[in-house]
Amino acid sequence: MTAFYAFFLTLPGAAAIEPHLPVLQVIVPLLTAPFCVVFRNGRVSWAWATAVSWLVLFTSLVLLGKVLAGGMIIYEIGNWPPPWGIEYRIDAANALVLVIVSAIGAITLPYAYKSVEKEIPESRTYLFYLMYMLCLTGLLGITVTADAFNLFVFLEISSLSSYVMISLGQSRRALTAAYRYLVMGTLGATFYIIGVGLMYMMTGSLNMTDLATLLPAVENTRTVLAAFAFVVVGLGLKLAIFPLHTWLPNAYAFAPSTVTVFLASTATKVAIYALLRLTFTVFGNTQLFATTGVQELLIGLALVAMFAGAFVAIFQNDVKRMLAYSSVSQVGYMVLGIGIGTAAGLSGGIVHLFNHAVMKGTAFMAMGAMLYVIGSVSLKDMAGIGRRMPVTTAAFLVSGLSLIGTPLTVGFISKWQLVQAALVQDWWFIAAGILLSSLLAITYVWRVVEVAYMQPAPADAPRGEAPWQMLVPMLIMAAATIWYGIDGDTTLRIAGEAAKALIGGRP
Amino acid sequence: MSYAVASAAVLVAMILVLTRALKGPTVFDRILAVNAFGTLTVLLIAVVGFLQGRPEFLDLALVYALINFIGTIAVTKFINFQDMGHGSTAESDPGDI
Amino acid sequence: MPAVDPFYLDILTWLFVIPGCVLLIIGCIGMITLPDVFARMHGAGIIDTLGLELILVGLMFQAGSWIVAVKLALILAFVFFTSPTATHALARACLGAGVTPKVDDQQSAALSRRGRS
Amino acid sequence: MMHRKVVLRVVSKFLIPPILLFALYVQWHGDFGPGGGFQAGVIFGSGFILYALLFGVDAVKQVAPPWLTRLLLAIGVLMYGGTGVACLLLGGNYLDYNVLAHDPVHGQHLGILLVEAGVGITVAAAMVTIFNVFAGHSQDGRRGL
Amino acid sequence: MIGPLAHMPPGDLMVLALCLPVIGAFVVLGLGRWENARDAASLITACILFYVVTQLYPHVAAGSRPDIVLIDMVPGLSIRLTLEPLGMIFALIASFLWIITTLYAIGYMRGHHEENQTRFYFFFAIAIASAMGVAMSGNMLTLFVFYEMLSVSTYPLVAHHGTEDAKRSGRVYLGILLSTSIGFLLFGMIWTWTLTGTLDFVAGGIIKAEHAQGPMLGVLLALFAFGISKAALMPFHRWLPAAMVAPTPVSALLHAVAVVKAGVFSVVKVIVYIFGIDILSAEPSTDFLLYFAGFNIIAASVVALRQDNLKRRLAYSTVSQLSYVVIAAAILTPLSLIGAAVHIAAHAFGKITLFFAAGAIMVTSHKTEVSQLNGIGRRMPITMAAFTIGALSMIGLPPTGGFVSKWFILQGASAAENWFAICVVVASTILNMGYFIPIIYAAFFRTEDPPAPGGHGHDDHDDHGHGYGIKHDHGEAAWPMSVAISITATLTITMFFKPQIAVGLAKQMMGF
Amino acid sequence: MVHAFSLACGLAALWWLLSGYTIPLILALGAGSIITVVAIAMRMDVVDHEGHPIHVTFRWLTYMPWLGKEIVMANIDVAKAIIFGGSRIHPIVMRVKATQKTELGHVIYANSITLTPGTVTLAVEDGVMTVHALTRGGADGLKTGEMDRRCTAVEGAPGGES
Amino acid sequence: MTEAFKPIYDLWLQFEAFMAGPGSPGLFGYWIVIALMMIGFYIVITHDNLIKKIVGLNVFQVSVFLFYILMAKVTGGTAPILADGIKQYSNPLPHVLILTAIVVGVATTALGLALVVRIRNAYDSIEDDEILAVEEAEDK
Ligand code: NA
Ligand code: NA
Repeated sequence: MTAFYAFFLTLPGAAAIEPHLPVLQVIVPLLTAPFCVVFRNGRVSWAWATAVSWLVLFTSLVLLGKVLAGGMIIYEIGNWPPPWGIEYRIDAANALVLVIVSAIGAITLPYAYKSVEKEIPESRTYLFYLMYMLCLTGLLGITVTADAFNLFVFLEISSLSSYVMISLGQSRRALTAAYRYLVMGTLGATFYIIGVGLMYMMTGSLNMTDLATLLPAVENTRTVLAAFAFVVVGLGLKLAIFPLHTWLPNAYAFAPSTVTVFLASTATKVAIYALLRLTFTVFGNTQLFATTGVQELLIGLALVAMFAGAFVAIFQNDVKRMLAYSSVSQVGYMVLGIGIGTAAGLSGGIVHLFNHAVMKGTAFMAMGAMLYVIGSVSLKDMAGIGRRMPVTTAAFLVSGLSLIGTPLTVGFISKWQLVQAALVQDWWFIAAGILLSSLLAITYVWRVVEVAYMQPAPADAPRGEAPWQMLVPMLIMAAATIWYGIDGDTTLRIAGEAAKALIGGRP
Repeated sequence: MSYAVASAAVLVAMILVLTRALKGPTVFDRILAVNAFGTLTVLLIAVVGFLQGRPEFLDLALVYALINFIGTIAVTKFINFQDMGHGSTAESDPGDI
Repeated sequence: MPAVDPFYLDILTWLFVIPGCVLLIIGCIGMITLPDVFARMHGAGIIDTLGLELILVGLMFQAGSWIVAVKLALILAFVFFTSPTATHALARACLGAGVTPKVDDQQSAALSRRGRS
Repeated sequence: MMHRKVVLRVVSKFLIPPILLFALYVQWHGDFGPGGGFQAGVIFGSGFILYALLFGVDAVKQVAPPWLTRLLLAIGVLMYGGTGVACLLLGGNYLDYNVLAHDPVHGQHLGILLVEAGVGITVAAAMVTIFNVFAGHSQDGRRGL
Repeated sequence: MIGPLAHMPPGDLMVLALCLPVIGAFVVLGLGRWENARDAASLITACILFYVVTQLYPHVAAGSRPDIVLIDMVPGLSIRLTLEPLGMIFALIASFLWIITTLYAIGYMRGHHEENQTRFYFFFAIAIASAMGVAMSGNMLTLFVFYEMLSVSTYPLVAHHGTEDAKRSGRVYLGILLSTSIGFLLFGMIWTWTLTGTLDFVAGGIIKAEHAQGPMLGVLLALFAFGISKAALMPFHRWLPAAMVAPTPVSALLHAVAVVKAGVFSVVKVIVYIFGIDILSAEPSTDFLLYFAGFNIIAASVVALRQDNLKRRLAYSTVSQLSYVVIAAAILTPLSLIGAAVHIAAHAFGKITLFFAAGAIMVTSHKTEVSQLNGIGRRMPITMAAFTIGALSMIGLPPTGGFVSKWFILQGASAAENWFAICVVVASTILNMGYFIPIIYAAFFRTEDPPAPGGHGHDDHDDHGHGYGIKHDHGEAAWPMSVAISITATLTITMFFKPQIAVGLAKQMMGF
Repeated sequence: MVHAFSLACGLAALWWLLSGYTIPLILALGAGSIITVVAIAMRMDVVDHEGHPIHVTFRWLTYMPWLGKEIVMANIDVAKAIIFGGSRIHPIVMRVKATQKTELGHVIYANSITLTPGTVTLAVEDGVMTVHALTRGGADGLKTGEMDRRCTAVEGAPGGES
Repeated sequence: MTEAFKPIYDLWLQFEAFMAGPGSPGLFGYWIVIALMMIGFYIVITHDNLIKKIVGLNVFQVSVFLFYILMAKVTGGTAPILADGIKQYSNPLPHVLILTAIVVGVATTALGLALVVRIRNAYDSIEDDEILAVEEAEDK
C-alpha cells in the first residue's frame, strides 16, 4: 500500500492532486453520476461507471497508502475551519473501509454488465448505473466525513439509491422489500439525526473530533445518554443488527443480483464503520460505552444475531435468502468485535468487515451467475449444479467454507481474531458462541453442497457457465477469499492500525 | 402576546384537524384534513415568524401554501383511478379531476 | 409605513386575531363534527377564508415594513385563489370516486348522483 | 366547448407565471441566506408540475423536452460540483470560494451564486423529471404515479 | 535412501508427499472415462507416494526433524510441516495401506458394480493427502486444517451410494466430526494460542505451569480430547457406526488407513507435544481422560458383543481399540506412550485385515451378519485365515502386532502402578475374545446353513440387505481382494516378529 | 402580444414588491427572470385572456368588497351551524343558473361560490352549477341569483377578447 | 392571579417563551417534538396501510425538523468570523441542516409513494397484512 502511494507520487500532476484526494474520493463519483442521465444508454453508462469506479478504487488505494505511511489526513471543505465547515478526516480505519467499498464497487461493475442486461429492462439500466454511482458516493462519503451531520446526508444518499436499486429486481417482491427497507432505513437515519441533534444541542458542534473533546464534560447528562442511545439504535437499524434486521433478508433476496453483491459487501459494512466511529471516536472519551450497558447489549445482540441468523438461514430454500440470513449472522460477528471493545476485538470486527465483504461478494456473485444460467436460486433447482456449473459452484463452495470459518479462508482469520480477543478478556461464553455458531453455518452451507454435488442433475436441466464477464470477477473474489485467508497478516495488520486509530492509546 | 395566542389557537386547530386526518373515514376526509393542516401550517409559519422577529419566514409560508395547493391537486388527480383503498366506479375517468 | 402609535396597532391586531382564532377553532370543530366529507369542506372553508385572513390581516398591522405587508398580502391572495380551487377539485374527486353527499331531501339526493355528470 | 376542469385550468393559467417568477426571486435573493437555490428549485418545479397536472405530461414535455430536463439536471449538478472543482483548480480547497475572484468577498458572492444556481437548476429539473417518469410511465395501460 | 529422490531435501519430500495424492486425484478425475487407466493411475500414485514416504524415513530415523513452513498466515500462526517419529509411523502406515486398499478397492468396486467410481478414487486420494498432512503437521493449526480436510473429503465416500440413508449417515458423520472439532478443538486451540502465543509441536509441550494450572488444564485437555472426535471417545463415537453404510474400502480407510488413526494420532500428539506428560501427570484434574478411555474400552466391547452385523461389530471394536491408544497415552509413562504409538500401527494392520475380510465375504457371498457365517471358512479359507489373524491382533495374542503394543501398554501401566488401566486391559481382552472367537469358531467348525427357500438373487447389489440375496455357491474372494487380505494379514504377523520400525520410531518420540 | 406585455408589467410589479432592491445586479437578474418567465409562459400557452385577464381587473376590484361581505356573512352562518348544530345543518345539493358567457366568468362564479363557506361548487356546466350547500341560509342566498349577476357583470361584455 | 391558575399561567408563559424563539426553548418545544415523534413512530409501527406508514414516517421526520429548528434558536444567530477577517453572510449551520433534512425527507417520501403505487399495481393492495399473506402463500 505504501509502495502504491509512492508510485502514485511519481505520476505527473500527482503533487497537485494529492492534497485534494479526500474530497475527490467523493466528488468524482458524485459529479460523474449525472452523466448517466445525459447518456440515457445502458452500455455507455456502464462503461462510464466502470471507468469511474476504478478511478475511485485507485484513489482509495493511494489514500490508504498515504495513511499507512504518514498517519491521518485532514481536509477542510471550503477551507472553513470546523465546526462550521465540513471536515474530511482519514485514518487507517476509514482508509480501509474506503478500499473495501471502492474495491467491491469496482469489481462488481464488470460483473454487472451481463447480469444487469439479463435482469433489468434495457430502458432502466442507465437509471441503475446512476443509482449505483450515487450509492457508491454515499458509502464513500459516510466513510470519509468527520462531520456527524454530513454523515447522515451521505447515509441517505446511499440508502435512497439502494432503495431504487432494490426495487429494480425482477420479482414484484422486490418492491415490497424496497418499501420495507425504505421504512426501516428512514427510521434508522432519523434516529441517527435525532442523536446527532442532541449532541449538537449539548456541544454546539457537529465535528466528530470536536464532539469527542466536548462530550466528556457533559457526559453525565441525560441528553448525551439519549444521544448515544439514538445513534446506536439508528445505526443498528442500518447495519441490520438483530432484531433490527428484518428488512435485510428480503432486500437481499429480491434485489437484482448485482445489487445484492454490492450492498451485501458494502452497505452494512459502512454502517458498522459508522457505528465504530461514533462509539469509539465521538463517544470514545466518555465512559458511556462501558457504563451504560451498551457494551453488554451489543454483545448480547451480536450473539443472538449470530445464532438466530444462522439458524433461520438453515431453513431457507431460496439460497439468496439463506445467504441474506447468513449476513445477519455475520453482522453479529462484526458487532461482537465492537462489543468486545478492546483493540483486539475491534480489529477482529474490522477485519471481518473486509473478510465478509469478500466472501459474501463471492457467494452472491455465484448466485447471480446461477440466476443467469438456470434462472433460479432455489435449492430445488440446484440439483447437481456442481456438475452443471462447476466453476460457479466451486466459487460458492469457497465462500461457504469461509462463512463456516474454515482455515485458509478469510472467515477463519476473523473468527480466530475474535475468539482470541474474547479469550483474552476471559469471556469464554463469547468464544464458545462464535465457534458454535459456525456449526450452524456448516449446516446451511452443507445443505447447498449436498444438493449441488450429491444429487443427480435432471436430464433437461440447463447447464453451462455464466458469461466470462461474470465469471472473472467472481473468481477474483473467490481467490481473494483464499488469498487473504492465507495472508491474514496484511489485513489483520491494517485492521489493527484501524483499531488503534479508533480507540487511540487505550487497550 | 397576540402572536402567542394565535399560535396557540393554530396549534389547537392543528390537533383537531389531525384527528380528522387519522379518523378518515374516507380517503377524501384525510385529503381535506391534510389540506387544512397545510393551511394551518402556513399560518403557523407566518405567526411564528412574527413572534420571533424573522419575517423572512413569510417566504417559506408562501412556498408552503404553493406546495399545499399543488399537492392537493396532484392527490385528487391520482386518487380517482388509483383507488387508494376505496371502490371507484367503472365509469370514472382517470384523466378527470 | 406611516408612523402610528403601536398601541392602536396592537388593538387592531387583537381585534382581528381573536375572531380569527375563534373562527379557526370553530372551523376545525366543524371538520370533526359535520356529517360527511362534503359538509366538512364547509368547515375547512372557514379556516381557509376568514380564519386565515383575519389573522394575517391582524399581522399586517404589525408588519413594520412594506415588504412584509406585501408578502402577507401575497399569501392572502394566493390562498384566496387556490383554496376554492382545491376544494372544488376535491369535491369533484369525491364524486368521481362515487362518494356522494348525505343530503336532506330526495331531490337533492337525485341531483347529487347526477352531480358528477 | 365547456370543459369540466375549467376552474382548475383558469386558475392555474393565472398562477403559473407568478409562481415561476417567485421561484426566480427566491433564487436570486437566496445568497443572503443559504438554501435559496433549493427552495427556488422546488417552486420552479412545482410550477411545471402544476402545468403538467392540468395539461398532461405530454404538454409539459413539449414545453420542457426530456432531453432538456436531463441536460439541465446534469448541468445543475455540474455547476454545483464544478464550482467546487474550480476552487480546487484555482488552488483552494474544495468549495473554498475565496479563490474564485481577486477579492475574497466577491469570490464568496460569486461562489454562492453559482452553487445556488446549480442547486436550483438541479432541483427544478429533478422535480420535473421525476414527475414525468412517474406520471408518464404506465404498466399494462394503467397510469402510475 | 535409494532411487531418483535420494538427494531431494527432506522438506521438499514432505511437500511432494502432500501434493502427490492431490495430483493423483486430478489425474484420476481426468482419466475418469477410462476405467483401467484410472485405476492404474490410482495404484501408481499410491506406490509413488509410499516410495516418497520411505525416502523420508532415513532422515527421521537418523534423528533429524524435517521442517518447512508453507504459509505464514499471521505472526505465530503458520501452515508448517514437521516430521517427527510418531508422524513418520502414521505416514508410513497410511501411504502403505493406500496401496493395499487401492488394490482391494479395484476388486471390490468392480465386483460390486459401484457407481461414481471416479469420484470415489478422487476423494480417496484427497483423503490420503489430508492424512499425510495430518501426519506431517508441524503445529496444531496445520493439524487442524488437514484434520478438517480429511473429514470433508471422506464425506462423499461415506455417502457414496447417494441414497437418503447414505446421506443421512453422511450427515451424522460429518456433523459430529465437524461440530466437535470446531466447537471444542478449535476452541482449545485458540485458547492455547492465547495463553502461549504458539501452536507449534514442541518436545515437552508448550503449555507450561505459568500458562495454565489446576482444573483449567483439565478443561483444556477435555476440549482437545473430545474435540478430536475422530478418536471416537464416547459420547462422540456415533459417527463411526453411522459410517458403516459406506463401501468396504471406505471402512478400511476410516478404520485403519486414515481417519481414526488421525484421531488417536492427534490425541497422542496433543498429549506429548502440546501439554507434555510432565504437566499432565502433575495435575490430577486431567486424570479423567484415563477413566473415560477405560470406560470406553469396556462399554464399546460390550456393545460390540451384541452386534450381529459383522461390520458394526468391527466398528464397535474400533471404538474400543482406539481407546487403548488414548488410555495408553493417558497413563503418561514413556513405555505406555510407546505402546500407544505401536498400537496405532498394530491396530491399523489388524483392523484393515478384518474389514477386508468382511468386505470380501459380503461381495462374494452377500453375507453381512455374523449369524450367517457358519462354515464360511471352508469356502473362503484365505479370507477367514486372515480374519483370524486380525482377530488375534485385536485380542492381543501372539503372534500378532496387537500383542506387542498391549505388552508395552501393560508395562507402562505397571510401571506407573496404574491398576485401573491394567484391569481395563485385562477385562477388555476377555471381552474381545468374547466377540471374535465365536465368529472364527462358526466359520471353521460349524456346518453351512441350507439356502433359505426363494432366497436367491444373484446380482443383488444390496450390501446391507440383512440376509436376503445370499449366494451359496461361491468360492474364495476375487484375486485382488485375496492378495490384499493376505498382505495385511502377513504384516500383522510381521509386526510381531519385526516390530523394530514402529517401536524404534516410538522410542525416538519419547526421546529414548 | 398585448397579454405578453401586460404579463411582463405585472411580473415586474410583483418583482418590485418582493425584492425592493435597487442594486443593479438584482435589477438585471429581475429583468432576466421576467423575460425568462414570459418566454416560458408563452411556450406553455398560458398567456391569453383567460390566463391573464387584464380586462376584468377594474370590475373585479369593485366586486371584491361585496364578495368580502358575503364571505363574512357566510362564515358567521356556518360557524353558527357548527356550534349549534342540529336543525341548522341542512345539507342539500342544488343546481343554480350561471349566466356568464365565458369560462373565465364561470370560474369566477364557481370560485366565489366555493369561497363563501356553506356552499361548494361540485360541478360546472354550461349555464348550470351543481352546488352543495350546508345550511338553508347559504342555499337561499345563492338562489337569489345576486352573486350570479355580479359575476356576470365582472365578466363584462363577452367575445371582446380572443 | 389566584394560586389555582398559577400552574396554567406558568405553562402559558413557557409556551410563549417557546414560541418567541431566541433564548431557552424550555421544555415545551421538546414535549411537542417528543409527542410528534411518538405519534409518527406509532403510525409507522402499527398501521398496515402502506401510505399511512409513509405519513407516519413524515410526521416522525417533521418532529426532527422541529427539533433542529428549536436548536437553531439556542446556537444560531452568530456569524463565524473567518481567518482573514472575512465575514460570512450568515451562519449557515442550522438552516442548512434543516433544509438538508427536508430535502432528504421529501425525496424519501416521493420514493416511498412511487413504490406504493407500483406495489399496488403489482399486488392490488396497499395493506401490508394482505401483501404479507400473499407473499407467505408464495413462499410455500
Ligand atoms: Na452483509
Ligand atoms: Na454464519
